Amino acid sequence: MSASQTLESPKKQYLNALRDAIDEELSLNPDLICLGEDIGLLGGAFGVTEGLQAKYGTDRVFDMPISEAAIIGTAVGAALNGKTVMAEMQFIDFISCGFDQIVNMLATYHYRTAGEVSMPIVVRGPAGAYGGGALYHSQMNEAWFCNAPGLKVVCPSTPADAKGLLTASLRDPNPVLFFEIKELYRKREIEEEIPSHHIVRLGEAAIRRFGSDITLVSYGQNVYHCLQAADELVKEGINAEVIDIRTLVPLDEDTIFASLEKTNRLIVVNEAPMTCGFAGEIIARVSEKAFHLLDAPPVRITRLDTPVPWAKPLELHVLPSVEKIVNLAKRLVAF
Amino acid sequence: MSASQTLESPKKQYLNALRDAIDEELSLNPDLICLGEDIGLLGGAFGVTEGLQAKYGTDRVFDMPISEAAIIGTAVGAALNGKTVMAEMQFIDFISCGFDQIVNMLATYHYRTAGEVSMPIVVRGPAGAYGGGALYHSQMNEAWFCNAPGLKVVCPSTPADAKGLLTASLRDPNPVLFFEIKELYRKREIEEEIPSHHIVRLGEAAIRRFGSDITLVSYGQNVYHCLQAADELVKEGINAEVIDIRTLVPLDEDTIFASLEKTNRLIVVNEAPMTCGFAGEIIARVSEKAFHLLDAPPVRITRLDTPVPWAKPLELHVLPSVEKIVNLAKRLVAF
Amino acid sequence: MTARKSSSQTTLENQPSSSLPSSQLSRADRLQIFNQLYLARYFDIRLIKEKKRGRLRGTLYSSHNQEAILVGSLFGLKPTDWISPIHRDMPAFFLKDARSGLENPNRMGMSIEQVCCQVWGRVDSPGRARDNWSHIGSKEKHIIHSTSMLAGTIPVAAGVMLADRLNGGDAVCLTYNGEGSTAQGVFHEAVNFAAVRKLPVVTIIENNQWAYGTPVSLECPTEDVARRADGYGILGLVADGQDVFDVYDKVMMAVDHARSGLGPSIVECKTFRAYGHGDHDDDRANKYRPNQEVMEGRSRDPIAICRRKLAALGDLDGASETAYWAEGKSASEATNDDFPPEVVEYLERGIQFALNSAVPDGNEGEQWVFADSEVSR
Amino acid sequence: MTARKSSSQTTLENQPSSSLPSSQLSRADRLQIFNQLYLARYFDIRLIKEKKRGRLRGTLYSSHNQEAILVGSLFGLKPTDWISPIHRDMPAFFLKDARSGLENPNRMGMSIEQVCCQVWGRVDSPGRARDNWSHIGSKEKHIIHSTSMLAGTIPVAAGVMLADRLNGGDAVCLTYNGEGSTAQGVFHEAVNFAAVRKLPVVTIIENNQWAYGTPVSLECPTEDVARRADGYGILGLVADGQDVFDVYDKVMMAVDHARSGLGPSIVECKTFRAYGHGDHDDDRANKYRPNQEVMEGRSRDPIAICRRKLAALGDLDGASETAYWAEGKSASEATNDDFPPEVVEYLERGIQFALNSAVPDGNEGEQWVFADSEVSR
Ligand SMILES: Cc1ncc(C[n+]2csc(CCOP(=O)(O)OP(=O)(O)O)c2C)c(N)n1
Ligand SMILES: Cc1ncc(C[n+]2csc(CCOP(=O)(O)OP(=O)(O)O)c2C)c(N)n1
Ligand SMILES: [Mg+2]
Ligand SMILES: [Mg+2]
Repeated sequence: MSASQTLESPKKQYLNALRDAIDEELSLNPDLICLGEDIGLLGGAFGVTEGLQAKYGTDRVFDMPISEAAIIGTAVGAALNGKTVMAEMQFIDFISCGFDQIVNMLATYHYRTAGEVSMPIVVRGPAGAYGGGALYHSQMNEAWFCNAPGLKVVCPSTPADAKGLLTASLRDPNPVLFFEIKELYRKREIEEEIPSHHIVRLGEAAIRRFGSDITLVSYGQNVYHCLQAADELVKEGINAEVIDIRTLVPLDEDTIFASLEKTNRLIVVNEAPMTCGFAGEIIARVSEKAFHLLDAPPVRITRLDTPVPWAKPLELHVLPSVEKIVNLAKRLVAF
Repeated sequence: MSASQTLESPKKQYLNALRDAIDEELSLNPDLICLGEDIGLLGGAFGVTEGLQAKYGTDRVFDMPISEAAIIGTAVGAALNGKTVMAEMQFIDFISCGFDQIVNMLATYHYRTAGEVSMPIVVRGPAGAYGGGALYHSQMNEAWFCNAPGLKVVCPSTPADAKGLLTASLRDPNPVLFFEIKELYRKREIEEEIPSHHIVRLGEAAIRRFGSDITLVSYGQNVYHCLQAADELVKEGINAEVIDIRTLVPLDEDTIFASLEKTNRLIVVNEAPMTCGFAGEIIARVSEKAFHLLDAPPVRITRLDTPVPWAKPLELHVLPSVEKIVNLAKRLVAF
Repeated sequence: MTARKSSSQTTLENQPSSSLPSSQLSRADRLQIFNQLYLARYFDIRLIKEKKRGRLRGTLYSSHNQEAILVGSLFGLKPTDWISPIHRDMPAFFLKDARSGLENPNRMGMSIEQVCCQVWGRVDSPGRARDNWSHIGSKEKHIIHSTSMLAGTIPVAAGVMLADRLNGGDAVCLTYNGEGSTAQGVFHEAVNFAAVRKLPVVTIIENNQWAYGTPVSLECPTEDVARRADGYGILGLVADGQDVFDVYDKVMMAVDHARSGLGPSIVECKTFRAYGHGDHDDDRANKYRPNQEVMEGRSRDPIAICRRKLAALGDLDGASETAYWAEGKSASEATNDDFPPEVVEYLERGIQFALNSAVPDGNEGEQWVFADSEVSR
Repeated sequence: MTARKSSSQTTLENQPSSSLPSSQLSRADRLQIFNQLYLARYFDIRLIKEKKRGRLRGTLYSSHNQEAILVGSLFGLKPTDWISPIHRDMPAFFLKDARSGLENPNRMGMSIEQVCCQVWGRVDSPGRARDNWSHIGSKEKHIIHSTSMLAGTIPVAAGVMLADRLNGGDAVCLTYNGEGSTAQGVFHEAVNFAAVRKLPVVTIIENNQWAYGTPVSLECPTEDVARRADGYGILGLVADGQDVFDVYDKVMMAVDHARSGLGPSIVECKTFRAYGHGDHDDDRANKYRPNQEVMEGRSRDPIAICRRKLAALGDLDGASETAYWAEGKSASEATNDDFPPEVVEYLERGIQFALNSAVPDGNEGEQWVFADSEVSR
């Protein structure tokens, strides 16, 4: 689209879309700095920041010691002193090591200063299972942060959203936890052209497929499971609507409710552990606020309440699958 | 009841009930050790372990540096080498500083060793708001741990349950996060006699009041808000059933469903932030599994999605109250 | 256990030296320092009295006997320097940049009115009474807002300094921590990072021998907590925390070191906690701390030490030397007459302002969870 | 950047001394050590080949060039001692207590079959392939199970040792960590606690100059990472990680120190990472690490150094001295002929066992979240 892309394929992978967003913001916002483990010289474990240190210098893009708490705390301090910060977690799993700084220091800063200090910080990192990453390289731990008021929580499923949501996040005055799906980073099938200066506002869901019989709500890579399930369901004469919420906090409830006006049936799919996960939150909101729209129990398909095990059969066993969605949808429509 | 209590009032405060449980287990289980900040010489910030170091020695009950991660990690190591461990968090709020060790090291140990190693560890600490403790001495952060498979989560609301559940927790081979309600520690109105060797099995709810018009489900100090609301509602001719779940993980769903068979109406009350909190989890389970029992939307009253602010009017504004419960119950019964 | 002596610990009391930063202080400076000690002590004593009188709620973490650390460390800062106080440092909020004039509205510190509104939980507190006690700060005045989580602001200080240097500034940041707090993991992560990047962060350790009910020997394996600096190859100094001029000297050395690009440092100030951990702990503290230790620990009152020093230098004339006598008196013993009237008046004004300030309206409880995204660039 | 030399670093290569622990080793011991180096090297090289051949999935974190650290540190342990290896320490699982005989089913280490089943993700892995790579352990064999979170097992090691002493034991525990991992907060919390309680925890730092793509200079402010020990007033030693006997000596000093109740220690072993961080990083590593540095870093092969030492001591006769020659060869260059046949056979057996072991059944995925409460006392 833009001049800088003439030599490349106009289609972007999810990972490159993320890099473009950071690159563009670095060029537009002189106050933006990027910090994390191995993000400078190496360009990040997955290469999201590749080339950015060379382009913007070690003052703008730099490596931190393996100190997640100090990474977050440093970001907070820099923001307190006028910076916008992108902080990378090498894997989102390691955010647990900086947990206190996120939930108690960062999330609450604006609140406890009665608005004196805002925290334009994006904490981003690769998340999600299905890749054989085992217990500590597969987590979707977004629910913890949804239960820590003051954080926005975002999870893109497409390259365009990766670009657009990261751009919006980097411009948001609030802390944003940005969950990237590493299994999508280089997925060829989802490459797409992205208009330059593309922004996707936080808090707006996307309808990925229109349907009238049942609503499948999801985010991240489970969106693709839902889309595949919808394809299967067509063969059974069932027309599923697929909603990608994209932003968890704040949640676009209206798009979900509007869909339920048509379908009156809801399945929520996500790959986090069930109990107190975000799938349950959606079920709860719908049950509370749109009970009258439901003709059948609203249900969820999540990871079982287990860690993500390593060996493939184990991993697949505990995670949502197209098959599980199809089966449940059929039962639900027959309800 | 027992000889050792002849000189004291036969009634026990919540805090003393906790101490009795630990004391009894220390005397029965030679492998039990207790560690935490200021739990030895001082006997704990609130006095839960008062006298226990003098009685059992510094090998059994000892002070740790202000290092929550090391407290949990040390407990894990001791359990790996044959000990049962009670680890105190001075306030449950500080558990965030040891978060990784809890969710990634402790919670998963049995799972990742395919049952080779069990972790008989109770992590307990004072929790809850309503006391003017502000952001960092008021938290109910149980939801984080409910979304970390492998942890049992317990929250007693009465002295007898404090004793009985803590005893059961200290005998459980699994890690238990034990949320104590500090506002109940010395509350005179709830003192009660407790039979010696009293045990309350984990995973069993208690019906605190029988009723037929609406079910109020809660735990911790919100149980008392529900009971007071029930008293108010009687004046309006509404008979509320009040269920105290006591254990969050594993949850006694049957008692809730059985109540809904009668009442067909549900309000869940807890003081944690709404989004991804345990109130939503109960709503989701009920909606999924007992949809047919509901005559009205299942609803929750939680803390607003805010931290717990300090000044009294602020704190009360964001927390559940008797008034909020009464008003919602009236609307729900009229639904 | 009393404040431990260490070989590297020198007290100015006996060895004045013209090469030390404090030798550059004027008589006016020294008298101001003396006055600030009174200010800090009076603040503490008055709050305890207000609490006893039932006019105040919430826990008090007394800085009694530890005032020299605050006064001595803050006195030599530039207005634009940053600080990060914790629970035992309430006077730091109004003592910061006090040299620019306590009444000067532009000085880079909080007014006593603001601090009192915070203590009393009023809406005119800088944090609108949303969090308690010392959990306030000011971006404008360069004071970092803390949480309760001990040592948690040290990485924030590092980030503030990192940004300051990127912005072309020359500020330093003092962070205050109890000796017990140095056991926190985040202490290590932050000091390590600051050392790697040579960030101008000076970590002041108020070693008052106790962390709540735990003696320092169970918190730290070395005799001097300052030795933690050796693990990072950074400057680690020990000051006599009872001697305001020794604190001033050691902190100024560390500050100069930091400002000139040589990196972070740790300055341990040996002192002794006068009362319980908080006022709720006073009675229990009497049980877990031997009386003898408490007597010894409180025997070197920082006001008395400062007075002797000033007297020796001829700063005080006969009358002013003995006009006020707060030293050695605990909150219950001291009266307003033991303090200079301007000190009493200053705080009085703050308290009256606070008492006239409103309690925040409940609705504010749901405000400011998020900043408004629309107003952002 | 090559393995840095430090003043406190002595290499046995040039200065044999009869007062050192290694001087007590018999010729048989030394030959066994030599053999174990081959074993570790072959394990690594073979796995790389298997991966290239497509028979193996998952990331490999090579211990090539770092084998002397594992062999030298483990050789002198008592069978009942504990260890806590991390990602780059795979051979530690089968080298632990290898002195009791690799074939001895009662030895306090894992069998090669178990280790291979883990590498291949088979159900006969000690963890039934529930977590990957080095995240296995054994309560029975005294090997702590790690998570991915770096430095996270050090407090666990402290707890194991605490319990050991309460149980009347005399074990020590070695924990292994990369130099980058020492920046983690939990490292500090655990070492501090161990130092306060004088727990017999020896923290071995494998300083291979790089933490993934970040050089040690951005992770640690001091020249020697061992200096972190000074912050705790504990023993901090630097060993030449390429010299198995220097590692043995330094670790045995630390182990004796620990066992005799003198407390924890840090033993930094200077080495150099041969390849990329993991095998996925090999290509990129060639870009971020100057070739010159890699050449230098790999120039001191631990097998070669050991061979020279043994030759000097007359342990090797002419034929056996040169029969096998693995040193200096990378995985793609080395062949089975470069290794003693018993080494090749040993691993071959493990691999065959693994290939014949089943992949776990999916249903196991939902098992063992909780232990059965009813079976508890
Ligand atoms: C992370 C964390 N853990 C525990 C506490 C509870 N706590 C508050 S103050 C305190 C003792 C602090 O001792 P020290 O650092 O020596 O400071 P002092 O109170 O003596 O000035 C403790 C344990 C806390 N605030 N934060
Ligand atoms: C807490 C945590 N943060 C980040 C990572 C990701 N990570 C894995 S290995 C590694 C580098 C480790 O370097 P070092 O400790 O020097 O060990 P080496 O790999 O060089 O042996 C990083 C950053 C992790 N595993 N754990
Ligand atoms: Mg202290
Ligand atoms: Mg390394």
